[in-house]
Amino acid sequence: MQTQTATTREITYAQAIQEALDQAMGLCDDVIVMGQLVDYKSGIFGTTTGLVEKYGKNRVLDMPVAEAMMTSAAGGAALAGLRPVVVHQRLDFMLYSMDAIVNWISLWYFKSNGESRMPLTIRAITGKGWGQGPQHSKSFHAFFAHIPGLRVAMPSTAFDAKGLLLESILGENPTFIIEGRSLFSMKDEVPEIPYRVRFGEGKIMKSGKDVTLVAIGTFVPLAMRAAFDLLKNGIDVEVIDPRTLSPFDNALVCESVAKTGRLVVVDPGWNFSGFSAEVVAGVVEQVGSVLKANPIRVTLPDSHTPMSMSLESQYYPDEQRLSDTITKLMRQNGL
Amino acid sequence: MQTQTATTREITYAQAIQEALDQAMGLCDDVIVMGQLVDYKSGIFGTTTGLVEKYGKNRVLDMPVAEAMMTSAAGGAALAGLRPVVVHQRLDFMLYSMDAIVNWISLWYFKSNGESRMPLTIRAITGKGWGQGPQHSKSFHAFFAHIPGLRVAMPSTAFDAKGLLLESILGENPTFIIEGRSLFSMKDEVPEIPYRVRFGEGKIMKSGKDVTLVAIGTFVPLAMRAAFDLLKNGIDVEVIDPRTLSPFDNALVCESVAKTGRLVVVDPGWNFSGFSAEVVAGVVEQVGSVLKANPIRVTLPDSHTPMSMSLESQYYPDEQRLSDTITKLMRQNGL
Amino acid sequence: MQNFSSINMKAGINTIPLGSVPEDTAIALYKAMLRVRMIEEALISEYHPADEIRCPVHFCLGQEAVSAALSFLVKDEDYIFSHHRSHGYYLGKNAPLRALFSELYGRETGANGGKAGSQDISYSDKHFYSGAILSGATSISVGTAFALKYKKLPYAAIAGFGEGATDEGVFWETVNFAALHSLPLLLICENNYYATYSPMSKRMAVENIAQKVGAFGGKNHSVFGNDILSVYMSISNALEEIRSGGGPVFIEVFTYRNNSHVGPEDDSYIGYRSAEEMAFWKANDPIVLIEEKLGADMIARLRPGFEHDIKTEIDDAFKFAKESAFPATSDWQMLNYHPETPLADSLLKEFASGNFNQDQKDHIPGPY
Amino acid sequence: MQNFSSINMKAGINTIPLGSVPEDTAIALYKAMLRVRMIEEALISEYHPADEIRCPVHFCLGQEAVSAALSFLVKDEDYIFSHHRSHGYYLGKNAPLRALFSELYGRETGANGGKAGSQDISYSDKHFYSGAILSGATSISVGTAFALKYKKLPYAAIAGFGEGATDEGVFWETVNFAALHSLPLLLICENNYYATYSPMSKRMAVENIAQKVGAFGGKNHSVFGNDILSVYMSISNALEEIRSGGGPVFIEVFTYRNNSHVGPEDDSYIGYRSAEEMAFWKANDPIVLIEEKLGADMIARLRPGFEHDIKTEIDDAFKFAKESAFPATSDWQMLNYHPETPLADSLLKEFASGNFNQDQKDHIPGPY
Ligand SMILES: Cc1ncc(C[n+]2csc(CCOP(=O)(O)OP(=O)(O)O)c2C)c(N)n1
Ligand SMILES: Cc1ncc(C[n+]2csc(CCOP(=O)(O)OP(=O)(O)O)c2C)c(N)n1
Ligand SMILES: [Mg+2]
Ligand SMILES: [Mg+2]
Repeated sequence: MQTQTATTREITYAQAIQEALDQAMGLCDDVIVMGQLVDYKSGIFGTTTGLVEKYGKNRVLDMPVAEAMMTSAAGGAALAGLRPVVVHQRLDFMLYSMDAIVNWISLWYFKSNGESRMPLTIRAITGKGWGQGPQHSKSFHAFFAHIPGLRVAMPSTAFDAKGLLLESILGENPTFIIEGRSLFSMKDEVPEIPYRVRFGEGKIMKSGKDVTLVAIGTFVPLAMRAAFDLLKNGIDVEVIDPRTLSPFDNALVCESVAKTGRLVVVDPGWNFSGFSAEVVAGVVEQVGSVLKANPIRVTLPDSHTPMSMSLESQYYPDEQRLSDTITKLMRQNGL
Repeated sequence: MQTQTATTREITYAQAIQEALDQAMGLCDDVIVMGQLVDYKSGIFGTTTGLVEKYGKNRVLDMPVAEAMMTSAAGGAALAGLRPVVVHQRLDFMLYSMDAIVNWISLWYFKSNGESRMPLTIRAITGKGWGQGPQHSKSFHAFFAHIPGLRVAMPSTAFDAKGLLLESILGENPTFIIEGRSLFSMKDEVPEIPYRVRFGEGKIMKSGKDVTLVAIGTFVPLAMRAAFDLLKNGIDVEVIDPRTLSPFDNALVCESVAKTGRLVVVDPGWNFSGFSAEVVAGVVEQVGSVLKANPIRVTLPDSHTPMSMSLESQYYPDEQRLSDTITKLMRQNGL
Repeated sequence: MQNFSSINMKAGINTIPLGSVPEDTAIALYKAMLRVRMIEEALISEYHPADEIRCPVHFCLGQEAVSAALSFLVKDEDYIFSHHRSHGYYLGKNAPLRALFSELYGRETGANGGKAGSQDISYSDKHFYSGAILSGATSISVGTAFALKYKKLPYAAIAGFGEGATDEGVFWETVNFAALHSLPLLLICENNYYATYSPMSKRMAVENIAQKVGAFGGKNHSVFGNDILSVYMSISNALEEIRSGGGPVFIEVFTYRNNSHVGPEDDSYIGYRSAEEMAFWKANDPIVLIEEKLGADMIARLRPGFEHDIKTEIDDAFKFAKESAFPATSDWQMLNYHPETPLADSLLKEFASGNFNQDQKDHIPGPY
Repeated sequence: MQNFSSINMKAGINTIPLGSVPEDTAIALYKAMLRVRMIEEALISEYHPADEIRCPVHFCLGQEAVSAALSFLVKDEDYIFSHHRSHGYYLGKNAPLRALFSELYGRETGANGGKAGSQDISYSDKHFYSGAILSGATSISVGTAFALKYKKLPYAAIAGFGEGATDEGVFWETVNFAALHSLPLLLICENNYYATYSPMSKRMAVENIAQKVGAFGGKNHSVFGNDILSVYMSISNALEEIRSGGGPVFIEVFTYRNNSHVGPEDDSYIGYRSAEEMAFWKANDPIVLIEEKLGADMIARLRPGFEHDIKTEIDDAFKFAKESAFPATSDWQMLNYHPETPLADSLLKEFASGNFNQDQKDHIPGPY
């Protein structure tokens, strides 16, 4: 990777998304933004604010509450040369458009024998906290990653949020960006100019030698905190943020596990048949024989999301639970 | 399990399904069948033939081509005491009803705090062969199994098809039965009277000591043929058909792997983030340390389904590929 | 900004005279509206800064009429399915206030033990259900209506939703199916002109929901929704028709949400509604209008007592909620599945399966 | 069994006189219909017992008029989106016959290299696309129409589908959006009364699709679909209106499928259509009707030559298909993703990210 230096400043995850949209629209007239309420001051948690004033109603489209058609329409617009960005205030609302996504958009390129494509980006936000409840907090990254023809990103930092969104909008495949709402106010150093983060390139967020911790999306900050905590107890965790789930940087994870001999996956999705299973399976298929202990998944329980804050706090794993899990894992080998 | 003897005869998978529907409707007036064309002579590949003559138009409902509403309506009917069976000629058509399934039916029991429920059964058929193509051949068992609140069965034999369907219709949870169309003409010994196959109880289809082969749905016959073939070469494969994916009989698989030390999963779904990953992860979490070789997944490639027969024959794994995989696996340990 | 007058062009600001219903009914309706109003206002004032209600709440100030009317017209055996703006419908189904407040506070005594919150609350004993995904509960209601007809029960399924839900295609599948099978379904569309901040004109080519329903074969009426008497009569007639086997009825209720779309905060900084428009509707508030009809004297006589009763009830519900325990940790999986199978146990036998013969050909389908 | 006459009550068996179009146009339309007819018949007879066409095929005998009309009215830059019954639309977009046959035979020279087959075929060079999921392609077409308007191009998006597609809710979302934004979209609904075996009466409360479209704000026309001249004029007018910025038009074309729903076999054993009904439509077959208009003499003069030309073309296409190779094994993953990113390459820089500070508080949302 040839890298450069650039002027950066601290901005939030939400601002980084807004900046990516703004720059993509500035760079390319074919970029349009579609979604309910994208053209109001509140701007989808600040991520679309100011766009309509700059680019007009024809490029920043408030939509009927008709998610199925919206997604199909984005596909049709992409086919004819536009680069639509579809925004869902909650990922859950997207379920109305599953036919468009799975039966059409994901397989368009394939069934046209590579002669036609639909470069579009779907931004979907996963709610968390303040009693979002079961219809406002789901994340189906495991499913979207399962479907051939779709690319799936789950940026955990403002830097990645901007770079992956730009890469997606100006790329050539239908792409999902699953954004964790709990990350929206977190800050990071972000270059001012437009840049890319490539799909399929995971990132070692902290290197370490004792255990490989693959952390996804909203759980990356938590994983990092747990890792630095554990360092105080002499446990040196390597934290990997895959950044994109499809394609997935399995090589990076396998390399790390080959070094550490231990694998923990922390995934903000349900456990059973979830993405964490793929991470585990992808590793053991390749380098299972080097493992010093059985791999562990730390995930949401196999349950829908409860509203009550007392249940929410048990539902979402925290640093403590993660640290304890890793500590126990290390003790297994007598450390 | 207390078992009994009963009069059995050989009938096909399709006939077994038809018989289960007929008997469920006979046993309980609340059972209705909903689906496009369920009341015609052709009867969804024979599985609903004769029902309308016996139970009338009010219980065997031809439906508008409106899958979203159909599924929601089934939920509402179940809520008020009926036990609807929804039939989809292709699983792909069901994608229009994903909101109803995921945002409503799957979480109804949970969000009512267990006070209200929707006992309904969704039968979805996965096409295979004769150029079904990418919109008529998908199977999302990995996804449905991922969703809390749903039960998922993939019967591979006429016996299981009847028993699981009856268990589902007369049970109390929303359940998916994913049927492989390539199984419809296969015969099995099936008891005449109504019986149950419980969810969460896998079946050892052939016991063996060298390698555990977990085979799902349409790939069970293929797995069995490969297993008997390999026996000739001195490789003794244990074939497990989990029969239901949610709940999944992980204990049975782990026990088997504890014995054999080797795991192969053959799954008629896409590889990446698929159900086969869960089988592998579920095993290595528990008994990973006993493995003598890295586990292997044999699945569909990560691609949509091609139409051409020349591509179809490469797309779907066959006995030979499975046997070769297992032979190679055994050789790893010098066998 | 759309001209606000278009909001009620179709129904007009028509009200019907007091004499159309017995006086005590009018008074009872007034009190029921006042109750909803005071409950919502109390919740709004308790929301911040206490921050003990920790879930999204869509209040219904200005939209109390449907709730009040329903509370006198529904039977316990009827079903109500509500959208996210649920409190009015919950109270309209005569479900208990304590369980509502306790649910909002996330306590184990809540209607759903704290699992659901405001936008997903249900109360099964009263056949009340809700949910946040637009049109979702409405589409479910059509199946309940089917079951009621199938079981030959003289009850109705009732779905309450905003005009935004009619943007969803599945809504039209639902109208068609209800009409096709002549199901006992009452569809109440509270048209408050906005979906969140987006006015109808940005979402619909034609603002004629009732006519669309007509084209799909559904009976339909429009009514000025801030006149409680019109709303009451309209729902009363519709339910009578439905219970006597007349098939589904759609009522478009033109009304206005005085509060923000969601939460207790003021969302007027967004500038999606003009001050003029809001003032117009304040002047035509359903409680103001019925008070005008009942007359200042009667109101002066009745209101203090009503307020006292309601306040007492509200205070009790807050106390109950706040004193209730939070739910404890659980076996998560079991919260999602019903563990028993009584019917299957009683009807099905158990057998071991024989040996499947795998040496059979797979089925290759023909042209379809 | 429904009375078959209701099928064309709305349009009537109205035909327009020969003089409405130039004679050579009428003759060309006749030949185009004959071509579709002969192609479909040839495919049907080659299907069994050869069994080399191994995909589900929905033939369109009796429904040739729309195809023929389109083939003279579309521009290369227009887009056509078809449902499962795709051959007519494929030919209507003037895509090559060889690539169609080769696709059906699953060969690498097929329109999609054998990936798609009959119900998913596309031909990008001609902007022709199809797919089997009802209403899916139609909903996509509305976005293409949006793009055409956005780019200020004088072209149309055209979606062809059966009346069954209007059962799907997303269809109505699509009509609404097209009308709301006045998009250059032509919706052609070939109403052949049945979805597979199920007649409209079992699926729709009211059989008035065009009126429903009207209620949603869409311009709409109905036409007797077996009169090629009516169909031609109607599509011609609609496209003219659309190209001049008039917004979407919906045309309901009343017609009939003479063959089975799917495949070459006869599905009449199911008994879903009466012999009487089928006979009625045979007598009003679009080719029969235009032959009557052109007159026996002219037909006797023209038809042999036409048949010869078409047969030659068909024989060539069969030969081409059968002699083409089957596609070879592939890197499956790469068949599903476009590997290059030229635009991103030219516009985006590459940077290494710095160190993220994880010691920040997560965001807890407020009431929404
Ligand atoms: C499928 C879906 N899409 C989007 C949303 C987000 N949303 C919540 S409330 C709302 C507006 C609802 O408007 P309306 O139906 O008119 O009811 P009102 O809030 O006006 O009472 C929207 C779009 C949702 N809940 N469900
Ligand atoms: C979403 C969906 N549901 C069901 C089907 C199965 N199906 C294939 S063709 C067909 C009937 C289509 O009828 P219509 O749209 O009127 O077109 P026609 O076949 O009459 O030309 C159905 C229901 C499908 N393809 N897609
Ligand atoms: Mg509204
Ligand atoms: Mg049709």
